[in-house]
Amino acid sequence: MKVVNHREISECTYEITLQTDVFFPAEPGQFVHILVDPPHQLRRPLSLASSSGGEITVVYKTFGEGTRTLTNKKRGDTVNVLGPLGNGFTLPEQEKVMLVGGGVGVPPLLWLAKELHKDGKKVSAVLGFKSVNQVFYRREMEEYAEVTVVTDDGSSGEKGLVTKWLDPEADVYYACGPNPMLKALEAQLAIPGYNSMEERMGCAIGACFACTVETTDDGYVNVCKDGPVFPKGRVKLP
Amino acid sequence: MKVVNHREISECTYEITLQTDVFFPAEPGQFVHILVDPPHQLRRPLSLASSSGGEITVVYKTFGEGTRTLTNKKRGDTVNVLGPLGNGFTLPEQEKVMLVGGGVGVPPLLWLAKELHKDGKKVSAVLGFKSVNQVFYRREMEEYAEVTVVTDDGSSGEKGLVTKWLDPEADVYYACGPNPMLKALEAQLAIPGYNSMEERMGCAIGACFACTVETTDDGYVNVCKDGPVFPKGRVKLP
Amino acid sequence: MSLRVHLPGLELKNPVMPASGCFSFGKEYAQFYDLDTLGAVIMKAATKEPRLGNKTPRVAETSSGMLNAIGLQNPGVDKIINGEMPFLNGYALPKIANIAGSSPEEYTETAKKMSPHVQALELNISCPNVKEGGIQFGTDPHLASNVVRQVKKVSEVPVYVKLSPNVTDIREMAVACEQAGADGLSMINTITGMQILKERRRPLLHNQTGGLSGPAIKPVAIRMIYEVYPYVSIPIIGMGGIGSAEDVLEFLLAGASAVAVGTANFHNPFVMPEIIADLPGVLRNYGFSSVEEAIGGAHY
Amino acid sequence: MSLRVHLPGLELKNPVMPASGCFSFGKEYAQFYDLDTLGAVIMKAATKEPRLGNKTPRVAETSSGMLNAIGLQNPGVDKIINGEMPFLNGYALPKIANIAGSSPEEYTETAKKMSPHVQALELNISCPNVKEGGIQFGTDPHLASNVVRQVKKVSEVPVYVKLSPNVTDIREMAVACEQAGADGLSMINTITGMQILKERRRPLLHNQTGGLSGPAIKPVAIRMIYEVYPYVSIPIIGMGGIGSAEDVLEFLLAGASAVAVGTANFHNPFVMPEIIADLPGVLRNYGFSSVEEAIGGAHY
Ligand SMILES: Cc1cc2nc3c(=O)[nH]c(=O)nc-3n(C[C@H](O)[C@H](O)[C@H](O)COP(=O)(O)OP(=O)(O)OC[C@H]3O[C@@H](n4cnc5c(N)ncnc54)[C@H](O)[C@@H]3O)c2cc1C
Ligand SMILES: Cc1cc2nc3c(=O)[nH]c(=O)nc-3n(C[C@H](O)[C@H](O)[C@H](O)COP(=O)(O)OP(=O)(O)OC[C@H]3O[C@@H](n4cnc5c(N)ncnc54)[C@H](O)[C@@H]3O)c2cc1C
Ligand SMILES: Cc1cc2nc3c(=O)[nH]c(=O)nc-3n(C[C@H](O)[C@H](O)[C@H](O)COP(=O)(O)O)c2cc1C
Ligand SMILES: Cc1cc2nc3c(=O)[nH]c(=O)nc-3n(C[C@H](O)[C@H](O)[C@H](O)COP(=O)(O)O)c2cc1C
Ligand code: FES
Ligand code: FES
Repeated sequence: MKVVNHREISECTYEITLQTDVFFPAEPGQFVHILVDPPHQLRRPLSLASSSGGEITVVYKTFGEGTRTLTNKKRGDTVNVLGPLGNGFTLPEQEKVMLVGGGVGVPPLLWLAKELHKDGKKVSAVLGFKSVNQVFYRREMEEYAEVTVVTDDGSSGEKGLVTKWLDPEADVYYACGPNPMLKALEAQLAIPGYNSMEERMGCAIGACFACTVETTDDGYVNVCKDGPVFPKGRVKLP
Repeated sequence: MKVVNHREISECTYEITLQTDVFFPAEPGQFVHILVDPPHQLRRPLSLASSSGGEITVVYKTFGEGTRTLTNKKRGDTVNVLGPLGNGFTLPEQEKVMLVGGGVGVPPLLWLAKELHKDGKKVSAVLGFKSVNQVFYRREMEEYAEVTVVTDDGSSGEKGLVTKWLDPEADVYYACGPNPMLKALEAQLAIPGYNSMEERMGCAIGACFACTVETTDDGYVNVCKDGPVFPKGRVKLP
Repeated sequence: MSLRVHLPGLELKNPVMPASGCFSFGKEYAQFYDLDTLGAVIMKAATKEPRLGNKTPRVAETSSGMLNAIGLQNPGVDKIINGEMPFLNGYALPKIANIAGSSPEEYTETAKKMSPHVQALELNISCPNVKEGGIQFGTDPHLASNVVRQVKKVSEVPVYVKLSPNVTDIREMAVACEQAGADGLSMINTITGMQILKERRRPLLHNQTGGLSGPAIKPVAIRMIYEVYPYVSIPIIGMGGIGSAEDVLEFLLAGASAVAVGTANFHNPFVMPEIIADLPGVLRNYGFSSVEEAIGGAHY
Repeated sequence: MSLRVHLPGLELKNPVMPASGCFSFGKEYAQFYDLDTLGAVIMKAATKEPRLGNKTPRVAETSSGMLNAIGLQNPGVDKIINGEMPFLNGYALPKIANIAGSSPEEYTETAKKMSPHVQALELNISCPNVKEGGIQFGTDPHLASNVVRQVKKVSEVPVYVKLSPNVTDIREMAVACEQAGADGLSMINTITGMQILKERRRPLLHNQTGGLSGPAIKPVAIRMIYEVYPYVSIPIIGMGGIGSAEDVLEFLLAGASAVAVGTANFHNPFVMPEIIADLPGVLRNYGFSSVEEAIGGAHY
């Protein structure tokens, strides 16, 4: 896919927009598996931040060498993309929806917020970042949701962890972020919810069993195919 | 070094000009060792086709994967270059000089021709190519030398091998091309000469002994450091 | 240009098949292309009882390669036959079952159940990622001979033995397996490796070590096949880092009669049909008029 | 931030040195930087008599690696001492001599002559590229013990043994060498591999097989060092695919006390000074305050 736009939107966080050459029927919560240049052998799973009008957007953080290599792609270059993959978020029956995102967990929730907003839901969003330099998509999210920004050091918005600033009114939640955050939410919240999970992947289509996670009732499932979104309580968060 | 120019000058043959960021004191016959992108581990040795005014030019053929990767470099990209390496051509005492080049053996001889022309030598050049699509640097060479182009199939200039169209007047020769050509010239010509040799390289500075060639008198020497130019008869051509 | 290869139990229309464990039981890749494009399919390892496999992380990336420590996760031979194979049975292509176990009995039990449903067995005596059930058989010629002999007794179909590269003398292992009655060899399984997570100061994979695969190991696979070829008369299915039709030709020349593609599927899910489409042109470029003509070509 | 490491015979101001055979005797790289930047230097293999080595081609490129079959070309121990070492003696850095041979006697002869001139010997029992003189000692614990014991008798300096990864059980080899008196281990030498030249239908290297080195083999080196570390009390010099200070830290965590850099020098002649300059920052990033603190860190 051709790079349409590629920019740093906050410290070490990049937003890349690609032109889909083919029909690309995706929904919020799904991800793509992106090829990075040699000597990297494995693709990188990244959540879709949006898909519409023949373009997809992904937001990623430069974590290791593969994502650092990806930053070299310039407008007009091509990126090999596999997807859309995995399941999306199941849209709620409930009216008051809380989104909880940590860092690069925010982008898929932005897309979800947009859909929920369209459906007339009341959406609140608690977005956690390390510090003010890392904050992104605040303004974009405010179009669809009541936003609380939380930073570890209080340098922007509230101070502390997202779990301190949750919306007590919500009757369902959607969370995307590091496992400790997902775990803390499960423990703290009595309402139903959905977790979007991360695991290291090989194939990303369910064929290699790299990305297994244990369910509470039915052995192992694959994050890539049976997830990445799981209803709260379905899997044992590692 | 920054790419100043990069173009295909004949079938599968590219000319790349790079800006030397540092003082680059080179002479005809020397080569550079060029890094290609991962997963390629080894550099590629390529002869200098010229070096002047803070720019160097190299002409290469896409032989395998490394050189094919090199073709992706665009103007403004950087290429990691080690050099200048090896010895250069020893300039002749003799007056009538014949240059014999096969394919990508031509570029260093063009530079040599220029130097010889400056010195007022009488230069003839026999340039061998597979066929008319592969011919390059004919016109450039004609500025300094009496040129005979030879193609395997006669589609441009004379037909056959360069060894059929040598200059009987010459009293010294300089050859750059495949080993069978160098061997045939050694066997056929009674005059003194110089061969520029190729061998697979690791370090290109004399430290790994990858590129050894046997001398007729003194054991092994390294093409990268003791060559690539050897006086006729010094080494056993493989 | 004939791509056909005739091997014990297997009439292959082309020599390209997925490597065990990289293709599950076919369903996922069937979304990308018609599986009947392939020469055959080698299924994921089956064991007598279900296995949960190792904890995650199960994969890591290395330079031109990857490490995996899946640990033979599978639903057990019965569920594979009843739950997974019906899908594959909808295709005409030959099926090879990869079987593993912790004891000769486990191997024979699994082989007995599996062999009526497939065209060949691939005996996995080389899985480096489980405490029991694999590599100890693959690094000792006596243990290997014994398990091969026992499986041969119960199998209705030819038995290929998948060798481990983690040995001092691959030739000795290959010859021992042939003498014990193996009908073919698969070479190579992964090389044991490790990556350390510097942040945590411990091995990245939960299993600590994992099997190295991908282009990084291709030269080792080529060397081992080249070493073994002159010493055995049974055919070799070659694997280890294959990602192109040129790679396939290199394996054929080294002595492989067919090849399997593993890691490259993760890189490019279309890689096998692409290789099969490219193969005739590549063979022609190098002067061959069939796959069979190229087999062992570097030995003459 | 202290980069110092104290090893038998070697007081290293930093743990980075060139791997044997990739640096000749130092003269060439001295054009690029002051050799005294390095922790030590490991010289190219020396044998009793001069050796011509193998015919070319001697190197090939692989994905993230290279194959070499130099074949121990060297002018012989006497010429090395008289012709090559005077240049190195102009530097203050510790010198390690890599010695090889076809028989225990050849090893001891070379060791006897060499040891007065260096701070340590590295016994190369793992060169895969010569018919005689190397790898047979490195793949059999009894032969290895014997040659180590004999060299220890004649050497005036500590003896490090360079192990071959081409074995089923690296731990057994390591323990055998320690018991025979080795003062340290070097791990790993190259993995035997091959590339086939499709145009010619034969192995590309004149020697047919060659040793695989470079980033491709790093996971194997890390695994072997990690496996050996808890079983020996002598220090390990780690090598195999190192190209950055992050790689060095990974080797230290696995259990290496110092490291050697080979193939990466060909990629970037400045790589060793760059690594040494980066090392303090990398150690700090991962919470270490000295090199010695990181050694074996992944085991606790
Ligand atoms: C379904 C899914 C969606 C994701 N969405 C996003 C997103 O939108 N934005 C974003 O920045 N990150 C996202 N991640 C995490 C992202 O995949 C990793 O940060 C990235 O793969 C790291 O690659 P690297 O080259 O930077 O790191 P390296 O350390 O070089 O990667 C080495 C290997 O480990 C894998 N790996 C390392 N960390 C992770 C991780 N946390 N999850 C999965 N694989 C990992 C890599 O894919 C690669 O195979 C997602 C992960 C999953 C599973
Ligand atoms: C001193 C010297 C000067 C040279 N000058 C030129 C030149 O000006 N223009 C030009 O087109 N070619 C030149 N060559 C040959 C050029 O180096 C090879 O064509 C090139 O390295 C092939 O790389 P590849 O990636 O295309 O092939 P691959 O097959 O992918 O290369 C694999 C490995 O083999 C090496 N290799 C393959 N063929 C050769 C060869 N003929 N000589 C040396 N190494 C080889 C590569 O460097 C690499 O290490 C020269 C060679 C030498 C030794
Ligand atoms: C994720 C993964 C799972 C594997 N599972 C198995 C297995 O179940 N049985 C087996 O015999 N080999 C297994 N292998 C080894 C491959 O079949 C193959 O031998 C090896 O990966 C080398 O080929 P490649 O480099 O093309 O991947 C597995 C490899 C990978 C990468
Ligand atoms: C060109 C070359 C020559 C080598 N020569 C020797 C040698 O003479 N003695 C030796 O013990 N090891 C030799 N080796 C092995 C290296 O010292 C080292 O163990 C190996 O290459 C792994 O490290 P690397 O991946 O950093 O290259 C050689 C390696 C290469 C690439
Ligand atoms: S990544 Fe292969 S099964 Fe999920
Ligand atoms: S390439 Fe290393 S000595 Fe010539």
